[in-house]
Amino acid sequence: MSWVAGAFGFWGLAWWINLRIAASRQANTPAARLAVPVIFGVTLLVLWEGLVRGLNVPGVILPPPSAIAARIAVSGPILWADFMQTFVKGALSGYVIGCSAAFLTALAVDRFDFLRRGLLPVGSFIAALPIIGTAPILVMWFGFDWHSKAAVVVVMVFFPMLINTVEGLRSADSMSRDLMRTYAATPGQSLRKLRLPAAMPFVFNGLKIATTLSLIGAIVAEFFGSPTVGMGFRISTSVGQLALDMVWAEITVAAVAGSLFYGSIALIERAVTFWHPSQRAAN
Amino acid sequence: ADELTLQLKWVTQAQFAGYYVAQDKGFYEEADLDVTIKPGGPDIAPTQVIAGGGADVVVEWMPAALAARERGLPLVNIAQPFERSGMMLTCLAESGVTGPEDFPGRTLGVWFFGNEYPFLSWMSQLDIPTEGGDDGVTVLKQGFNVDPLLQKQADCISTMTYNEYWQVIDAGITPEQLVLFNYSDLGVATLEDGLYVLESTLEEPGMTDALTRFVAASMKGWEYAAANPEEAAEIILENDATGAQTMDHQVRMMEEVGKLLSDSGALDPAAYETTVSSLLSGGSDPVISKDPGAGAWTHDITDAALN
Amino acid sequence: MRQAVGPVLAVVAAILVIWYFAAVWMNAAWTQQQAARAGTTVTFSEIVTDTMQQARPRLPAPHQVAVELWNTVVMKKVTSKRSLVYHGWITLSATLLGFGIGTGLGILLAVGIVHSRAMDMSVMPWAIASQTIPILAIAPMIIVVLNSIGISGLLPKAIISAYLSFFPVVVGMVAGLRSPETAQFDLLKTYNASRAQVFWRLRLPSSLPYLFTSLKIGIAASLVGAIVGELPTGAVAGLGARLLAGSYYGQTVQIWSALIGAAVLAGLMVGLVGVLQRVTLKRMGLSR
Amino acid sequence: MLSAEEIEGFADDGPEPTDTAPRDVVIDARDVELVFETNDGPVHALQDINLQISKGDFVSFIGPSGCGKTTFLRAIAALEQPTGGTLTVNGMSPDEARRSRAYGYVFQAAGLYPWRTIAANVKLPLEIMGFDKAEQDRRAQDVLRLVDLEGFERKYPWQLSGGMQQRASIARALAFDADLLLMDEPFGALDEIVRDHLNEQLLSLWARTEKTIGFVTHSIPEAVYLSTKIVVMSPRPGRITDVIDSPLPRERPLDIRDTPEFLEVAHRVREGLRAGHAYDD
Amino acid sequence: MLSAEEIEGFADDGPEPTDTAPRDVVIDARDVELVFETNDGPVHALQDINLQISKGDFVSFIGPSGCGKTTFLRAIAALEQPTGGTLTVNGMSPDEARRSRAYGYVFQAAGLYPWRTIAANVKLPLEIMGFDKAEQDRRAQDVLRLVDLEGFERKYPWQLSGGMQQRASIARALAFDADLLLMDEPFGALDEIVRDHLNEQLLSLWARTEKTIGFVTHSIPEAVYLSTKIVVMSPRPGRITDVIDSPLPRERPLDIRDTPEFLEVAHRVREGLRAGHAYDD
Ligand SMILES: Nc1ncnc2c1ncn2[C@@H]1O[C@H](COP(=O)(O)OP(=O)(O)OP(=O)(O)O)[C@@H](O)[C@H]1O
Ligand SMILES: Nc1ncnc2c1ncn2[C@@H]1O[C@H](COP(=O)(O)OP(=O)(O)OP(=O)(O)O)[C@@H](O)[C@H]1O
Ligand SMILES: Cc1ncc(C[n+]2csc(CCO)c2C)c(N)n1
Ligand SMILES: [Mg+2]
Ligand SMILES: [Mg+2]
Repeated sequence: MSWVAGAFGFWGLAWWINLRIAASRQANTPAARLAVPVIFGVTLLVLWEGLVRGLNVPGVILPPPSAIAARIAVSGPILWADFMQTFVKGALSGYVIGCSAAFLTALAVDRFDFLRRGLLPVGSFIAALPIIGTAPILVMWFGFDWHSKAAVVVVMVFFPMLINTVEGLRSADSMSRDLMRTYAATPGQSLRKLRLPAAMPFVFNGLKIATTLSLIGAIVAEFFGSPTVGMGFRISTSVGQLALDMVWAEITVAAVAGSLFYGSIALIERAVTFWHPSQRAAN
Repeated sequence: ADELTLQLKWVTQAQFAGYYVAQDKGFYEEADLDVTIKPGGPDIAPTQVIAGGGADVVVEWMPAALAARERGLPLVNIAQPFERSGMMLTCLAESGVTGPEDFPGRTLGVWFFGNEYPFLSWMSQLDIPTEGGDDGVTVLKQGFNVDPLLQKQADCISTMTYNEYWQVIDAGITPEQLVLFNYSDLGVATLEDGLYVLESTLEEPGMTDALTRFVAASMKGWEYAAANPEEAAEIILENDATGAQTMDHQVRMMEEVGKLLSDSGALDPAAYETTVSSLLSGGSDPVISKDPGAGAWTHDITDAALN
Repeated sequence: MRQAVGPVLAVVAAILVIWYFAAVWMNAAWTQQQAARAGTTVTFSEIVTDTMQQARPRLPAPHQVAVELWNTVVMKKVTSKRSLVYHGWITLSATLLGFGIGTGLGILLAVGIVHSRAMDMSVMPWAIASQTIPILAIAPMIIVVLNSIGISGLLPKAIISAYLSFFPVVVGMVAGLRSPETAQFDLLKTYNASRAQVFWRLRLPSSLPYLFTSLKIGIAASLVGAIVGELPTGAVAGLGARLLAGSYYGQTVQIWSALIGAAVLAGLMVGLVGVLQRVTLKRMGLSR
Repeated sequence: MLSAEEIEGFADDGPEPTDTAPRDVVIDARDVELVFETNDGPVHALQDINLQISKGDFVSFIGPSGCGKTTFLRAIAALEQPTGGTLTVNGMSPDEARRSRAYGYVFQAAGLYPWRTIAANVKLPLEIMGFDKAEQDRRAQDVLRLVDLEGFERKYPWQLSGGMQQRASIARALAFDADLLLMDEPFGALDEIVRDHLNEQLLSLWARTEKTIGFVTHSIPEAVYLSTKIVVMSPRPGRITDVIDSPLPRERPLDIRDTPEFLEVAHRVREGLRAGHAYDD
Repeated sequence: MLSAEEIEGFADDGPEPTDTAPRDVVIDARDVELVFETNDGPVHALQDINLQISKGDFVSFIGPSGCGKTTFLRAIAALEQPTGGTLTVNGMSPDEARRSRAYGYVFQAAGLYPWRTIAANVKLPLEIMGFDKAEQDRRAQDVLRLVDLEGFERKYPWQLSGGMQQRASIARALAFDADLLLMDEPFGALDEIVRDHLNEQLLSLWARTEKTIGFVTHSIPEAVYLSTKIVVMSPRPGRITDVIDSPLPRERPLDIRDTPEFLEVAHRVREGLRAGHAYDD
């Protein structure tokens, strides 16, 4: 029980510290921006460790963070190979292809009203193609290696990106559009100079959501057939062996990679949409 | 009545007919049992379910069960209705594979999720590396179906005698066009579809008695199912909530499963030893590192059930 | 609505044409292999005919899927296990519950993040991390844990569905709730409006365009989540179970009809959100 | 009151305008009507608008708020579609004229793009019309100097005061040499001195380039000082109540505002304006 | 030129203001300084601002565009934080004053919420301050009548002309009875007649209620007509160059604008303004 009590005590303390940091003058410094989530995360880990130990949860249900850390420490090469296979080859290429395809489709949809009315409803169909249905088919079509994983990712990220871009391209206010009309700007010009910049906050919403989707997609697709390397392969195989520490080691890698991926997109967003009220004031 | 929950290893199909028949025919009820049967699936590890308290008894393959045991989940085999393994490696003859000597350089489909050990120990016996290359084999983690063979993505794939093999046949490939490697014949087979419980369950008062009645009723179900494949298949169809199974396929599966069944349901210690030694030698990354010990199985239940 | 019919039909028609060509192209290999195994040769027209009617095609022809859909949607009683409507309904109920929980949670989190710096700085990174956890990997654990505390049935599926749908809502709503201009905040500041008042009177109305976009993505994600959630619950019923059974037995046509079923379901729900969006924005005078 | 022949194009619901348009008519409005449909019933923003504007005219529109000045300017620029009557610009439909890039427009609100710096905002039309880089820089610098915004090139719109934003938007419209300038209260947020300064600049630009200018203002002196023609409007429905041709010479020093002619015109405009208003207290 | 004792709180870089503040000081600025940090270096929006405003004063701020009028008003309203000096409102910090709902603010841009009808926009502060429904309706109706927007209650902001939007935003600020009214060019987009009308209304409101009013305008006559105190500012950095206490009586008919006192004050303001400008042409 002392483990549990200790964990909750730590939680309270950490929360208090975070509140103090967030309210302090240094809240906007890089150090604080890093410290707060780290403290929060450490809290979660301590809580996890405490509960698992305190409540005697069997390691085959949920291993404690310490066991996971130990596993990560000894499995570097395996984790790295899996990461390269799944994230770099599968998720990243699928992300790039899927987001660009959706973006280009959105441009076409935005340009031709006919497509907007015809393609958009059909596009929302693609949104719901569940990975469980698409993955076996795409593995059959594109083989067991990362190509089929990239294809799954393409299908998964397409819709969020499409709908956000389409919505964004329509978000410019009417006066800004009128201005373009008075210049008799061509559709291409008004796209480049007005609608694209105005769409950026939405586009980045899509890009951010797609980061995590791409990772989930690439991993889960490996459940449906893969070479003997990859994060999804390792996870499903390890579950079969009840090697839950390995499962969570892979999940940890996925979480770290996903957060960094998301973070880098968010950084680009800050640079590109610096003018948007949501970025201008840290409100 | 005593309540028991049984977690299957896979979806509702004739592979588990004995339990469904015992349920449907009232054998459990007669034994004063109230049994809940939970279908499994590709994403369900019965060992995990039993660890989480979601089931009292699980149908599991021995490699997975022993691996779990070594990781601290004390599973005990209380009965082994399947005395033979049904797993095979199935190759297209046109690929040119005629025997193990042709494997180097080939692509082979293997089931993982705890089912890869027979294959791995066979390969280590043959001294063929599984990391690809010219003198090794390229291993694919095979999905649920036989498409890799039909689409020629693999030269050989894993099949069960009672299921996937027939899917290949149904797809239009004739038996002559196939080359089969049956793990049982190769002597590397591991035991499949045994009944496992936690040690703590055996220690609960009255539980041994309930499990005894359960095993006895289940074996009665198996006997009935093997004798009446048509009726067993019908019962399976009734219990299949997906509505995807077909009568023909299930009747045939029942017939094939019948060939694998043991009469008593008692674990054959010799087969157990074969399995354990095969697992201990399993290539570079053995499934289990030490003998699981005597506690890994018991004849108490089956002995009692036979009386 | 009405003027959308023509374009949609045109797009669908185009897709069908491409689909037919693709079916011939992708299935021809099997036809030829079978002919080779039988030691015969096939003419082009024989290939075309055969590719239209294979039992396990790489890509089923549209009419094969249509027939399967007709058989499983129209010809079966909706209470039958073989009816796609029955399975669709099972999935839909988990989807709706999951969507409710997911959007509710997503909006709450977004509200928290926008209002509390501590939450913004600490929760957001972990919400992101949570989404990088492959759902299919932890779904069984969720189910097992919930099971051990006596929760089973609809709720576990709905929870997995919610897990997938809350994130797009959080991301969209955080951006939306922060989208008002500084000047619009300043106005309320001069009234010394409380945070609640700022929320109801400014942040929420301004976030609506973002909200609806998020909802569209969220409801599609919920559906995917509900289907994913069907696997570790034993995949006994629902579109996910159909998909799985189809893929397990290599019944491509059944997979495709379940896929189309899911897609139509999603299309309808996204369309519904779209209607809701138009009605709301119109009532708020925001649609011009 | 001025004599009758000085009233051109004036229309109440009285006589039709002459069918033979005078020399070089740039804008020709005949019975133009514009009704907005709203949730709350139709709004008659313009009714029976008859007006001819010739090349080189400087026309001011003045009238109570809500009388349709902006709407009329927008209709000329093809940003609104009249619901009745005919409106031509350079003999073409407004939309054709728009597509031939016939005008520069200064909106009532500045409407700068927040993701562009001030200089980039001013260069926007130049980029669109395909001016080369060096020319863009030169012109942007020129017009920014004209509106006294040197040194603010690299600021973003939200870093500027209201009046500075308005000046930036004027600079943007002046940057390319449109023959027809439509300006909707361009100097509303400026102080008297800057305003006088910009008035002079605008007049000299106009005199130099023979542009046609449509100009909405609320300042009677400004209207009289700048215009060759003053159109007085009244609201509900928006219509023209008076068209005054200025007797002032084209050459106008600032102190022309103290001459009797000036004051007389101003007086007439004020009377017209007052007539359009509800309260006489 | 007015005599020296009429100049109160005037500060260039000369004498310090008297430390003993006069009766009932509402706003007390001492050495206020405000610097914006931008991508392009710091902008000195306000420097050495010393000013006392007493209860019941009507203070106009006038100065070239970009001289910091808006910034100063925003600082008083606690919308900007001075980077130097002290600023108190009713003896409190601006933020405390804001929290006690001490002011009504009319922004330079109308800033109506597009999803609310005009009436709902006007009721916004009333809702927030918890007035009951009937009272909200009554007040909204009153102030909308005051700014001549009856009949537009159910329209949306974008269905209104620029001037109408501005009047709606004035109505919104008047709807609740703040003791301190801060108005940033409220009448910029209005024609002379409406403007005169609203000037009168504002004066009578002020006289009736003893409000303290801070008022930014670009119109010299307007500033002189309305104010008890005129603050002239000049830019780069923004500072006060002159503070003029009006010799005009509190009771002011419109034709006071033709009196010599009026013209003299106007002249002094104009001189002050001109001095702050770069060009003398
Ligand atoms: N988009 C619209 N929808 C409905 N009504 C509109 C719309 N735009 C303008 N109106 C109405 O048309 C009338 C004329 O508006 P307009 O903007 O032309 O006035 P204005 O003369 O420019 O006034 P101001 O001097 O205040 O800018 C007003 O009554 C206004 O309410
Ligand atoms: N958010 C900001 N960031 C950077 N600089 C700013 C910001 N707001 C205002 N400024 C600068 O501060 C100075 C004063 O601006 P302010 O808006 O107070 O002027 P103003 O007197 O109200 O002018 P106007 O009459 O044109 O409205 C200007 O030079 C402006 O560029
Ligand atoms: C993901 C996954 N892949 C393969 C199997 C192997 N397996 C065990 S029982 C069974 C049924 C045979 O018809 C099969 C295929 C599994 N359990 N899980
Ligand atoms: Mg206007
Ligand atoms: Mg200002």
